[in-house]
Amino acid sequence: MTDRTPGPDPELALSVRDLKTYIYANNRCNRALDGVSFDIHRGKTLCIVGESGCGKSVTAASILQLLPELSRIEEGEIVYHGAEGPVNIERLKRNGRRMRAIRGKEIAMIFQDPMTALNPVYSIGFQIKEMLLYHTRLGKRARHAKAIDLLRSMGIPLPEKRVREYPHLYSGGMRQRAMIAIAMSCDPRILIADEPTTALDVTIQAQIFELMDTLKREQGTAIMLITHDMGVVAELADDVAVMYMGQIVEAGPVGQVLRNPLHPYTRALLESIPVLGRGKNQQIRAIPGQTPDPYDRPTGCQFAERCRYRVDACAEMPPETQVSSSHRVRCWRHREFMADAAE
Amino acid sequence: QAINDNQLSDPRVRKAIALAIDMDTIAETLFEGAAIPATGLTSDPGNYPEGMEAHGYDPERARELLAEAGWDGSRVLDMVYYYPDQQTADFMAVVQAMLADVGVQMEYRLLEGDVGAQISGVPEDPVNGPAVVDWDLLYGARAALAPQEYFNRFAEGQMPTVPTVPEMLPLVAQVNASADPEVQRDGYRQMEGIINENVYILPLYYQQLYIFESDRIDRNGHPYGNEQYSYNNGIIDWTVEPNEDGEHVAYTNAAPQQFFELPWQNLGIWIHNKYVFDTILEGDPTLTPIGGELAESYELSEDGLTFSFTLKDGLTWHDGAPLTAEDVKWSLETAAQVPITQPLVMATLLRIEGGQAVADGEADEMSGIGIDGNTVTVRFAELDPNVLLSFSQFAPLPMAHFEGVDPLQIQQHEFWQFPIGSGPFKIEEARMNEFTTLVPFEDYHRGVAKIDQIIALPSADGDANLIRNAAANRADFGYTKNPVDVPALEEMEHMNVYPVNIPYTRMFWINQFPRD
Amino acid sequence: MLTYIARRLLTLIPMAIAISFLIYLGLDLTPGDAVSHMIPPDVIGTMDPERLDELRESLGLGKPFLVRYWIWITGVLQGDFGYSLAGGVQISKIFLDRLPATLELSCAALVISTILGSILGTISALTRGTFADQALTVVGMLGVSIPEFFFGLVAILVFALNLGWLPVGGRTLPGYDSFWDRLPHLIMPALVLSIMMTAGVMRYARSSMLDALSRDFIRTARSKGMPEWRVNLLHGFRVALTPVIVLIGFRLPVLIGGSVIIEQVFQWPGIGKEFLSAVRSQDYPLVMMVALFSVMAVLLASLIVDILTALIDPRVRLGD
Amino acid sequence: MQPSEPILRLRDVHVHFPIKGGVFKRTKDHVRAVDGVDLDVYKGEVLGLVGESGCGKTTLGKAILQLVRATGGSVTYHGDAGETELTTLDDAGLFPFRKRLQIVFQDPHSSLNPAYTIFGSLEDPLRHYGVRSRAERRKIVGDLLEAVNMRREAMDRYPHEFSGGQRQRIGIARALSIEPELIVCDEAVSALDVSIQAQVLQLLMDLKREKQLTYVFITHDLSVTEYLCDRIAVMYLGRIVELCDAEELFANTLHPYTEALLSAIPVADLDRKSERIVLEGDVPSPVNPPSGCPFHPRCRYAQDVCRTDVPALRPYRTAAGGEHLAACHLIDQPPAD
Amino acid sequence: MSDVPLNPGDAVRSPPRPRTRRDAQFDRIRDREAARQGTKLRGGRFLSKFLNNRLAVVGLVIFASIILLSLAAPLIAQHDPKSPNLRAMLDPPSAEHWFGTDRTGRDIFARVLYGGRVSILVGLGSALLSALIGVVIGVYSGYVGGWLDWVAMRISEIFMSFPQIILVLLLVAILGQSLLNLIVIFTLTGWGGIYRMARARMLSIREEEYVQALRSFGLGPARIAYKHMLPNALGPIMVNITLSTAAFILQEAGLSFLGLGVPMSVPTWGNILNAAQDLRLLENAWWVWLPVGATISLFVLSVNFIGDGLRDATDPSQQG
Ligand SMILES: Nc1ncnc2c1ncn2[C@@H]1O[C@H](COP(=O)(O)OP(=O)(O)OP(=O)(O)O)[C@@H](O)[C@H]1O
Ligand SMILES: Nc1ncnc2c1ncn2[C@@H]1O[C@H](COP(=O)(O)OP(=O)(O)OP(=O)(O)O)[C@@H](O)[C@H]1O
Ligand SMILES: [Mg+2]
Ligand SMILES: [Mg+2]
Repeated sequence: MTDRTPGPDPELALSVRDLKTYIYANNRCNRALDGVSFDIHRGKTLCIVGESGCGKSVTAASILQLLPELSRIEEGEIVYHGAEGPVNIERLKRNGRRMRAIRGKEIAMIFQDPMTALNPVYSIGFQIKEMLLYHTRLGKRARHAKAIDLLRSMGIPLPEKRVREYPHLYSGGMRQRAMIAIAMSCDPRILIADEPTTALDVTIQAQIFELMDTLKREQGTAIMLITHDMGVVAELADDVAVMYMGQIVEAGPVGQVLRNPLHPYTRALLESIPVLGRGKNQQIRAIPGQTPDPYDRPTGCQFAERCRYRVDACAEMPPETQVSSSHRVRCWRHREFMADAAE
Repeated sequence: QAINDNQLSDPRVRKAIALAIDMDTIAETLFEGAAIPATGLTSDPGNYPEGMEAHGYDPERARELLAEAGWDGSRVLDMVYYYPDQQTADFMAVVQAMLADVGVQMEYRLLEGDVGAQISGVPEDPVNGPAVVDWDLLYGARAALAPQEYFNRFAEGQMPTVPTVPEMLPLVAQVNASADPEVQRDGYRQMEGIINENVYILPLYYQQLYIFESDRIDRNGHPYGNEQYSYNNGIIDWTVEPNEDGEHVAYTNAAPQQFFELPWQNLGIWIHNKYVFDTILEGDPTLTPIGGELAESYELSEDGLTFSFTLKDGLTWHDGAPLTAEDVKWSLETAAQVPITQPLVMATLLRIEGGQAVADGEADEMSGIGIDGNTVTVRFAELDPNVLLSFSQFAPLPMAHFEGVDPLQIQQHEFWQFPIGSGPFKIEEARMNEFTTLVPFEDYHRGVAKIDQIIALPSADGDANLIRNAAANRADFGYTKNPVDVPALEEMEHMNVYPVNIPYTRMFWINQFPRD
Repeated sequence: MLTYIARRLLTLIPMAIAISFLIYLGLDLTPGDAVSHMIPPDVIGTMDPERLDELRESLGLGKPFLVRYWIWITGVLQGDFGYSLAGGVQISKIFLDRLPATLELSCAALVISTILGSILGTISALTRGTFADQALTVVGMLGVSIPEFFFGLVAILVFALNLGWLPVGGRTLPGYDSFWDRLPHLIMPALVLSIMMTAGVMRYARSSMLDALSRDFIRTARSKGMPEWRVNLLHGFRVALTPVIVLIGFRLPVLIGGSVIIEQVFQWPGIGKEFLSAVRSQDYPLVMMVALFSVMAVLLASLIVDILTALIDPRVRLGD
Repeated sequence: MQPSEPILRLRDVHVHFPIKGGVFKRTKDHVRAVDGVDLDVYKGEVLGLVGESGCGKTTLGKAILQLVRATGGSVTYHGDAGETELTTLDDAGLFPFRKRLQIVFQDPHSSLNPAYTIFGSLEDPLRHYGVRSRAERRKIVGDLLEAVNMRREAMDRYPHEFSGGQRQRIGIARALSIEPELIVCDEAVSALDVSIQAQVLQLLMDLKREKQLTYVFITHDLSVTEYLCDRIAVMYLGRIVELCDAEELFANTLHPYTEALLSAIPVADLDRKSERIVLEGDVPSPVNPPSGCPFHPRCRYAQDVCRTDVPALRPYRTAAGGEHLAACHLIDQPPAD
Repeated sequence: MSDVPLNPGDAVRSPPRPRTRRDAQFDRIRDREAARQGTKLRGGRFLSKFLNNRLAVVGLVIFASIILLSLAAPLIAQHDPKSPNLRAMLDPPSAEHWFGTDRTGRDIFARVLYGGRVSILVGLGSALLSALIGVVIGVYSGYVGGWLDWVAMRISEIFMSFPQIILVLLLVAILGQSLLNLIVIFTLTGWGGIYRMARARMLSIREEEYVQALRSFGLGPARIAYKHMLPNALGPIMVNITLSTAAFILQEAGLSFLGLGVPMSVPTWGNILNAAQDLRLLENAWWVWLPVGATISLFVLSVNFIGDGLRDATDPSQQG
């Protein structure tokens, strides 16, 4: 970050600075996150988009330190701004008491695949009440009642009966709603949703998004929504961060980024998808090539070898540049694109 | 010269085999001295003709003989055996090597399945064969109650391996038809000579019987004898050191695993056969009949055809019921119908008047047995040389318990889960395969035994468990014939081992019949 | 549920009949029979073949194969298991005598191995990659690589003979009426028998636990801020338990037949030892019954496994 | 594109899978995966098949190729030699038609045999279809790879060395290897990242033009169908509920399900935020589908008739005068005659 | 999106996390990658994974050495394993007899080497044979189904409804004792497991799309099953072969212990180890049983290690 606008922001819920998380599986080092910075604000939705393997899930996992065992946060800061002041999450012990106090209570998370994210041998109610057990002082009955309430508010019919049922009796959409119920049970300040609808049908996806929207509006929850679907971004995001190979290449309010993309990758991405309603004659333009091997990342701009606008400078890593108070981009040539857009 | 196209019918070849085996060394090393190299079929030198000697070990001569006989070096002899223990396998390996040393190839195998049929099949033509049995050499044994048993196989049409030897036939008849020891001995001498000369059978070694006893037992002067059979070893006088609780408890082995065995088959092999059932006469340690046991007195007529005895007064079974002459008669008649009755005893029973008819199921009672009060008179249709011996081994059973039993299935009778006998000890508790306990029979006609309790565990000789039990002080007395057990027992400080000579010879049967 | 069990039990019958027929046929084709074992070979040679045939006839060995099978199977179906040929003892009595011993030994081993195996396996999985894990892995491997009778013999040598702590074998002695009196007899065979099983359960529990720990719901559980022990035990172990229970369920038949060798080593008067001697003496009615019994045990065990999994895993429903 | 002559004609196709259960493994029930489908596929067109997960798209695709056998109805192939009923042919009889019909699958991970090189995977069908010499097979495979924008050398490498997009292209090459007329693309791009998806879509379009192929394009992504397809069939619970030209479908949606589907799709266009119709509930199970119109439990217009009567797929006249088929009781347009 | 300056004082600073064992491991990996940037991993993933498993490599080395030594027995052993020397009974190990001599003065070293040939033949041979049968049937019937599958499944059910040891004893009783019979027996008892595993693998591979693709070309079922699907099931099959090899070798020893194994005239590991039944030898002549016991255990251990390594290497879900 070069230029930062000073002044505290009461709505700031979480800030991530220059986060580097490496994964050491298979005796190799995968620099899954290589300098990621962003902020999450209360009552706002930050969408993180990017292709498979670009590090979206690792980002989410880093925030709650739910990383795979063979991995480590190398550098950077994850600061959670809670009621009791800021906490440097990356310094907490992974499964220590303080980290656990944040998980679920302050920051909750829902996962991509509702089919596997719930424990099949416990009832839905049990899995909700478990969360209440650790983060509230509610008694047994109260917990049960609260679990039923939560299910009801997620729009699950017959919650009194459903609360005793096991996950396999739930459909995918219902499971994801139960997941959200678990996540929302302690009124967290931040909800991290890692591709919550990828495994679901569009009609069900619409139901889930409706639910999340309500939460954001009614509870002021800060939402970090991970997706790879530009459509979702356009519909739900307040802010968007576009990731590519472990870095955020462009970030800013959704209007600015989608209308006026400054990074060639964002542009290419937007050009490569058919958009509903544009008819049969729309032009789509494929991005040539493929993402580099994560174990063998280029040294310079990660996108360079697939980029139409590549120049020699791209052999070196471009810095993140703040192009407006809220819009930043990581490209050597962003000024040219800004000029283009201005025309 | 070979008498048929099987080279083994050539006495030179058989002799060579005998000469190739260094039995002295084997007995000394592999058997650790627990076997006596054999000279003749019987172990009593009095049965040998003048100058008869063992073949000894002479591989040089063996090779010469084989060369003379034109032995086909490519032939692989097929040796079979039926003892599944390790030592037998070791012995086979040694014999294999020794035979190979003189140029005779041999492979050995353990017989499986119907062993009896595989070793005793007799050719229809007892002279020319072909052989019924499917092997060249058999490592087997002969355990006899009386010496005749060693030779009876040489009777016409009895031998699975040797074409009829005409000169043997009258000799076999001679030893069976006379009760005169001199006449019999003469027959034995001649037969031993013929066999030794022609190597019809190759006696290897005499097995001894080893009585083991712990320091805690005191026989109080009673003798050690052939424990495989019934003899008077004075058990009622034995004492045992008290254990911590002050009880006089002695451990032994050979407890039943599923059922108690009928005492008519193996007369003394199981502890219960010896101590639970009394026999009519009693034998000394060499099994020579010396007096009555159940019988107060007995008498064998001059011609040997009438045998009578009187039972002691007031004899009872362990359950208190009186032991009567009726019981004895019934037992004799039933035993004749039981196929597994000891062969020598069976021979005696069949020679009783009407005995054969009862055995064949043509009659229920033997006409030759008469009862008068406590006196039983047995009349024989033909002379039996072993009457006294048989009666010293024969134990009557309580008839009342066997009402309506099929003699063929007598062993399957419930009685054998908890037998009632007449001996010095009665069964207290019988848990099959776990233990059997015996306690003195308080009404025993010779007084009450001094040992308070005998605990028998279900290990048998040759079973590694015997040694383990002995090492753990759980075997105070018993016997074994297994040479492997002997050194192990001898090594234990608290155990004493007493060898006893018994008529038991291990030998090779050599199949001379042509095989196809 | 009950109808399901009843149905399953019904399906066992044709299976058991088919199997029994095959065994009967197989045994019938083997040379020799019980008679050839009832009489020592030294003696049998001198016996009159006619008498042997009589004996065979009286034991029912002379009838044609199908007739014998028919008599046998109808008897079994009516609850008459027949008699051991050797001693004429009712087979049901033999079972009643032997089964407690076998069950005592195998249950002890099963309990020891289950508890020890799942605890060690879980520890091993939770400390994966560390020295403790590797040590447990190697020890577990050793446990399944050393012949069990070898363990048994060495144990007898050391603990019974050299140290004199435990009896060499057997199950009981006169006057030992309570379980506690007999306990010293049980310790060695049970421990030796459980070594191999423990090692097996341990390795299985480890991989099952690792599998459970790699599942997504573990991450969900962590994301709730629960302490590690709860994540590992309530979520990990609970899920890992299902396959371990299945494994143990399939081990249940060991309760009947799996301890043949150990029973032999320790003179334990169980079914296994009985089976061995029945096989050796070609006592077919007994062999048949033990075989059939153990087959039924396996089939029942698989039923029990199904029921157990249905009980502990809510996803599994017994088909009805 | 105007309908030319049909290449394939499906009439009342049913595919029911038995559900076996119980101790005796008896059939307890049926999954009505495809439950009465009428469909014509015309030469040279791209027919889109959309619908939610489990509605029977894949099954229908496989039923076309006889990879699953229809339990009812007919699938006729219209070739130069006239019409052939495929459902009654055995394996040998099908052999000549296998050459005409091919399929490309969804999952780039399981669509290639990991144990063989690309050549190893592709040569067997060629050999099966009579290319005897290895050199010739190598040449054909090389040409195919080039046709899908890959290098010839790729044929000697193993699948795990390729990215998802490349594998998908290899899958297409394999389908092309025997020069089929019709290719069923079963979610051929669904598993790919958006940036790769476009590559494959373009490849498919190029190939179609070059080789005069016909596609049945199965997907759940309506934006892709709109871009790619000439006609679109919307499936719901084993039935086709709407079928018409692509433009017509988006311009004049007739069926309430299609309507909801269209509105539920998030569109990457900030200027086009339409009202979202959120459907209640889940897709019902095909084991016991609802009575009447299968969609009625989730339909906001549902009326009594919908609960009892199964609506037939009836033609309506489009604004442009074409044909628009829909299965709904409540369409207030006059049906075409 | 506005950025907040982060003053170090703002955040509640907890002390930096203490370094752990893992950290050291990670640093090593990073350093190594930094040192030779760009060099690719050599060899297949499978091989490298297998070779990374230290225990598996150790296992492979032991396995290969024992097999080589056994094969080269005539070159290495200075004595004939079958020739007794009664004057050299139970000699302790010496330069002349490396492992000493047994009760008949045979050289135990030579016996162990030659015995290894038979034992390994029995173990590996039966495992391979049962794998062959199981795979040939399982692969086809798993893919095609139909009556063949039904029949094979029923037969395997019958074989698998016996506790292993009971079935083996039963078959020994039926077939009799010989080297060949033992292999047949083990094969009979072992094929079912491999058959079911191969079948289950086929059932899951059958759903893979490349199989569907091949079907859409009209390729014959045998060709699809054996040529295209089988190679993908080889991993678990190999694991299974190693595990059955280990099991069979142990079983051979167990059967020899019961006196029902390979005839005693043939030296096998089990037959040699059988000497340990003799308490005296167990106590006083350790060389008679320890070397051979160790060899069996070591060999089985090595096979188990290899099996474990294979399992890890072929299991795609395993990371690390
Ligand atoms: N458990 C893990 N073990 C090893 N590598 C991992 C693991 N999880 C993620 N990675 C690696 O980290 C990198 C980033 O992965 P990440 O899961 O964050 O991607 P993503 O953007 O969430 O992708 P997707 O859209 O597929 O979920 C990838 O190179 C991936 O291979
Ligand atoms: N072999 C089969 N046996 C039984 N049921 C099957 C089988 N194949 C598919 N089904 C069922 O048939 C229904 C339709 O399946 P199909 O795969 O055709 O749906 P789809 O529309 O392709 O779904 P998706 O979008 O998830 O691929 C589903 O309910 C499925 O569970
Ligand atoms: Mg992800
Ligand atoms: Mg599908």
